[in-house]
Amino acid sequence: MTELILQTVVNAVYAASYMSLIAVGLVLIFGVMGVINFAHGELYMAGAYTVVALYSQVGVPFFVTVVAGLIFVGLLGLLMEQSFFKPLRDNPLGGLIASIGFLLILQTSAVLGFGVRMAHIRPPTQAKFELIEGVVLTHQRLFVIIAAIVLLSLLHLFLRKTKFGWAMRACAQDREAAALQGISLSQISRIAMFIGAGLAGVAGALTAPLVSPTPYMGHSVIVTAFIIIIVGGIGQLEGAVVAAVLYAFVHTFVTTFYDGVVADITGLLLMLLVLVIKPTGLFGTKERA
Amino acid sequence: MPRAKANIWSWLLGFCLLVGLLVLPQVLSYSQREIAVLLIINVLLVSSYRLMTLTGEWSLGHVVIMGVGAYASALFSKRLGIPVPISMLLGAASAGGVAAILSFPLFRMKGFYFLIGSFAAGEVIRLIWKYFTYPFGGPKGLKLIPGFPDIGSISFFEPEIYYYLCLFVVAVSLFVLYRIERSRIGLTFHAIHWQDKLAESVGVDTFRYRMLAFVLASFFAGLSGALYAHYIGTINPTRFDVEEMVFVLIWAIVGGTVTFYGPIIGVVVLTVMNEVILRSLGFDTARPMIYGGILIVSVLFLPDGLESLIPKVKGWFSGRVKKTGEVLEPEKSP
Amino acid sequence: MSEPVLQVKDLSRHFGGLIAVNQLNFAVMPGAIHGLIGPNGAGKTTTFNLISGFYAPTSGQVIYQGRDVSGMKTAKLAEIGLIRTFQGTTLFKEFTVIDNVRVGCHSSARSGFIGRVLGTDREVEVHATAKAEELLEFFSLESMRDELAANLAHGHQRALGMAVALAADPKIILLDEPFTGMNPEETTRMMQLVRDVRQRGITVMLVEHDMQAIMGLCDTITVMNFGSLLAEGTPQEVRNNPQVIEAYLGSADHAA
Amino acid sequence: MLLELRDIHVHYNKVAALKGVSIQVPSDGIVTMIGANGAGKSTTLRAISGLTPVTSGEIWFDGERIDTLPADKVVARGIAHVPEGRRIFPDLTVEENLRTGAFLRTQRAEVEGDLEDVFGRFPRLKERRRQWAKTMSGGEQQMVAIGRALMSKPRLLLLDEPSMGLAPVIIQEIVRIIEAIVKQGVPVVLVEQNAELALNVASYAYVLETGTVSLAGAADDLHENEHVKRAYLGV
Repeated sequence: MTELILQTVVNAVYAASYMSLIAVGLVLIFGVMGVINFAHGELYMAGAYTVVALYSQVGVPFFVTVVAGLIFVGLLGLLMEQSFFKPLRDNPLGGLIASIGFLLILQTSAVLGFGVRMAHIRPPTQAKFELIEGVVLTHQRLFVIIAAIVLLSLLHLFLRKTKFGWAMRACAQDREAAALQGISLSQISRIAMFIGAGLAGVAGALTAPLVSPTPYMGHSVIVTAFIIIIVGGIGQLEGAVVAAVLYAFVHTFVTTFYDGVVADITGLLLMLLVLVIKPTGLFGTKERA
Repeated sequence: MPRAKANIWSWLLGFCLLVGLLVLPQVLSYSQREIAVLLIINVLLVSSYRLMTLTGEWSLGHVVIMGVGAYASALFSKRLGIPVPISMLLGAASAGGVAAILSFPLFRMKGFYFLIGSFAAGEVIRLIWKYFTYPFGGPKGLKLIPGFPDIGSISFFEPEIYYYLCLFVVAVSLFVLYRIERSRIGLTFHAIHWQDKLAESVGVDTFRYRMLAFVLASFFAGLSGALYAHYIGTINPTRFDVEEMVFVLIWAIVGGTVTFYGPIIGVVVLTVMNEVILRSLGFDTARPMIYGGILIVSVLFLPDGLESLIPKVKGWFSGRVKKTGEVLEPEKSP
Repeated sequence: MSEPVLQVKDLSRHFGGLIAVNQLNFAVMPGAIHGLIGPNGAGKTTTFNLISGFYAPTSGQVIYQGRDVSGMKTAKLAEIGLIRTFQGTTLFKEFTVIDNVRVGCHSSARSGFIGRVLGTDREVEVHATAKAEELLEFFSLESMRDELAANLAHGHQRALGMAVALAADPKIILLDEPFTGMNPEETTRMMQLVRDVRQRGITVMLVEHDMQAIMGLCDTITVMNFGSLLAEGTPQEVRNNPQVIEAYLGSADHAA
Repeated sequence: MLLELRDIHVHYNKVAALKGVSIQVPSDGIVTMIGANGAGKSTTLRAISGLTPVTSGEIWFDGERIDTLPADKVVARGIAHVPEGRRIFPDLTVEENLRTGAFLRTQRAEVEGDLEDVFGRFPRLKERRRQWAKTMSGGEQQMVAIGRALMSKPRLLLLDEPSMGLAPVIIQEIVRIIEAIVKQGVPVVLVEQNAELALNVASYAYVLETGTVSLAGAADDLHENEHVKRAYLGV
């Protein structure tokens, strides 16, 4: 029993890692641009299919494909920004709806390019640590955990220590006042979109060997991400990480000891509860939207 | 344009439309008739969605609410043996009832939060269908749902006959929806949308009216679900998932939601395009992509929907278009 | 002396650590035009929002016609005759002028749902429309009956805002900065409208930033500063009160 | 003239907010705009800094037409705008707030020097440089807003209602700071509700009424003007 609990903890830490990467990207995009990117789950999916295309099919080294995933999906984010988020800047509902359109385009592209069936990817390494008797952490999962810690720390430093970081936070808090400091919202939006999408791409690429990608995998991801950003307080990066950990533990434990569907319902009810009690999220302080 | 003349024209147009709709099944093939039935059901679905949007709230749970009507009606007839026409009404009422209950948590939220909240509530309902094999049939859903009973020798199993049944039900529903909007209730919905604080200041209980809009919209969405369930005979949780919701959104956005007829134009034009043009070209798998492209393009370049083109078309027919083009005004009460 | 129609007792409202309104007391007499003024940030608007049900008080009471209505919702207050207006030109801009006022008739134009759908509410609606038309005439807006409210001139929009409020049958009407952004002529016209409203037997309370604009209009003026009551009295008393002069002009003395 | 507005019209939706405002600002001293709430004072400043698009008219700054530039480009030309309600970034520290003001500047050493300069001007901000800006008092927030504007090394400073909601003693302090800034060669456009204060510190003044300039003249003359006295000075 102890082993099972410890193993579940390890699994939860892994789940929290990739969920944080996805949710933080979504929060960053919402914070700076004020728009909900409904296609965020499909950006994750695009990251996973980068690995399918380059690593499984062509044989490019795995970590090169992960970097390629970051860049490719980051560029997809830039494409979204330039083609519809920017023209629809004063129309957040329009931006959201356009992102639903983009979701369908990405999904169909994956179907056309790779078929609807699950793509099984041979992990680059089968090695694993046996933490204690019966509690296992595969290297592949460890990569995800390390990547999350490193990337989120870098993002934190970027936001707290650099000029563009302050500018990004300033835009998130008061766009007009930011413009009065000479900060170009378009420029900052491009940066936010690249980073936000890129983080989803990395998460997709790193987890691809562990989850067997399908063109429709984005759906459950976006639901998860919504739960996390609402519970974390929309627009709150630190809140998103805390909420990702909270949600990952609840979901993993309920799945392990009870049932996956019940775990999903629990998560959604948690989110509804937060919305009812405090419509700005548990850790949120500001009124938004 | 003189008023009397305009009236004659609109009566004439209405008459032609009615005759066209009645004759339609006769000129369609069997499979086209099936599509026509679904189209009519979708007209009710998207029109009920518009009623919801009158108060300014956009829901992402409307298709799930349709599913509540479908599941409830199917269960009432299949498990309890209630006659199908009655269980259809009970199904619609159940959808309204679920909406009434959901109003309490959901209308604490507004705008974007309502959107997400309605999405979450819908997902919870869908997962409940998925989880409980009894009575909902789990992921496989419900099969062998009783069909609409024969009346004498008239068999509603035939798409042609079911088409007329749907046409009748949907026409009556649209009339009721139209009357609601043209009455003070509609005026109050619009008022809440544009200035809810001002509406409150003259005594409008905005919560009650938002709830009323949600319940009414859900009743008719539930009715469309019931019509669907007893026609197709099988339903499952996936049929009512967010992808389907996206289609309702596309119909409404592409058609426009300012006028009563906007969403109807949207669903008719896109369905005809989908079935006639795309299917004949054989773009089967690529269709969602084309829909996605249409959605983005219409949000960018036709933000007021197809309905915004109607006054221009009217202008051509009346001979002259004013230089500035006619301004589309929101629906007003008489 | 009759009972006050509206009274606040020890009214306070805190926002986090900030005390926006502090132990405020005043009473509005029936048939009066009562002004509530004070410099920017004095807590007037918060007081206004407390009375009209937008916020609940942290402590203290709002008493309307002898009944404690603290924290009651705006819509409920409107039903019992306490109607507020808004700063600026808050209107249903997408509606016609007449429809704006028809929405204002909400409380008096009652009918059941079935009646609405079947059209048996016609009598009620004819009545509401007649009432709305009478109000448009009262505010000299009848020629703009079918214009969109958005297309009206600023002064007419203000008048329409008052017409919407009057349609809701107020016993007391709270006007939120009615003179903001008006030039001297418009101000004069608006002052006459406010007097006309009082002639209809409606008590008027108005919140203003500008002390001058309401000096000639009010019977009683309550002055607030930093969330508390500073002075109360007739315009003449308030004008000559040294504390009031200090609050309004004090900064200038230092700056000079 | 450093800044010139020629017949500026601004509309919000269909409603006219400015109906032909013409204003001139010389390269030294304080020019003030006074007027009632909603007369168009803030809109004029927003039009200058590019936050609100102008419907017609021209704005010239130091020989260049700027009315078509977006806000971030106007700042680059040297106009700093302290907006109504201060609009500091609540979830940035005091120091981060100040540094965003220097966003466009590339000379690191100079920026550090100016930061010390601002801290010298506002010693209270130095003590609280690591504090979240939202935890500061109203007067301190005003200082953050002014300091942030100074960090861009402006050639013209636009101040919108710096006295709003502040106690008289704090207003006094803010006024001293504004006067010091002007003395160091940065001209100021001051929008004020408090006409007495504005006319006392300014050299030239414009009175705005319902979107137009109804009066203009030397501040001292306007101070003695009967209409101004009656309408704005409460005499």
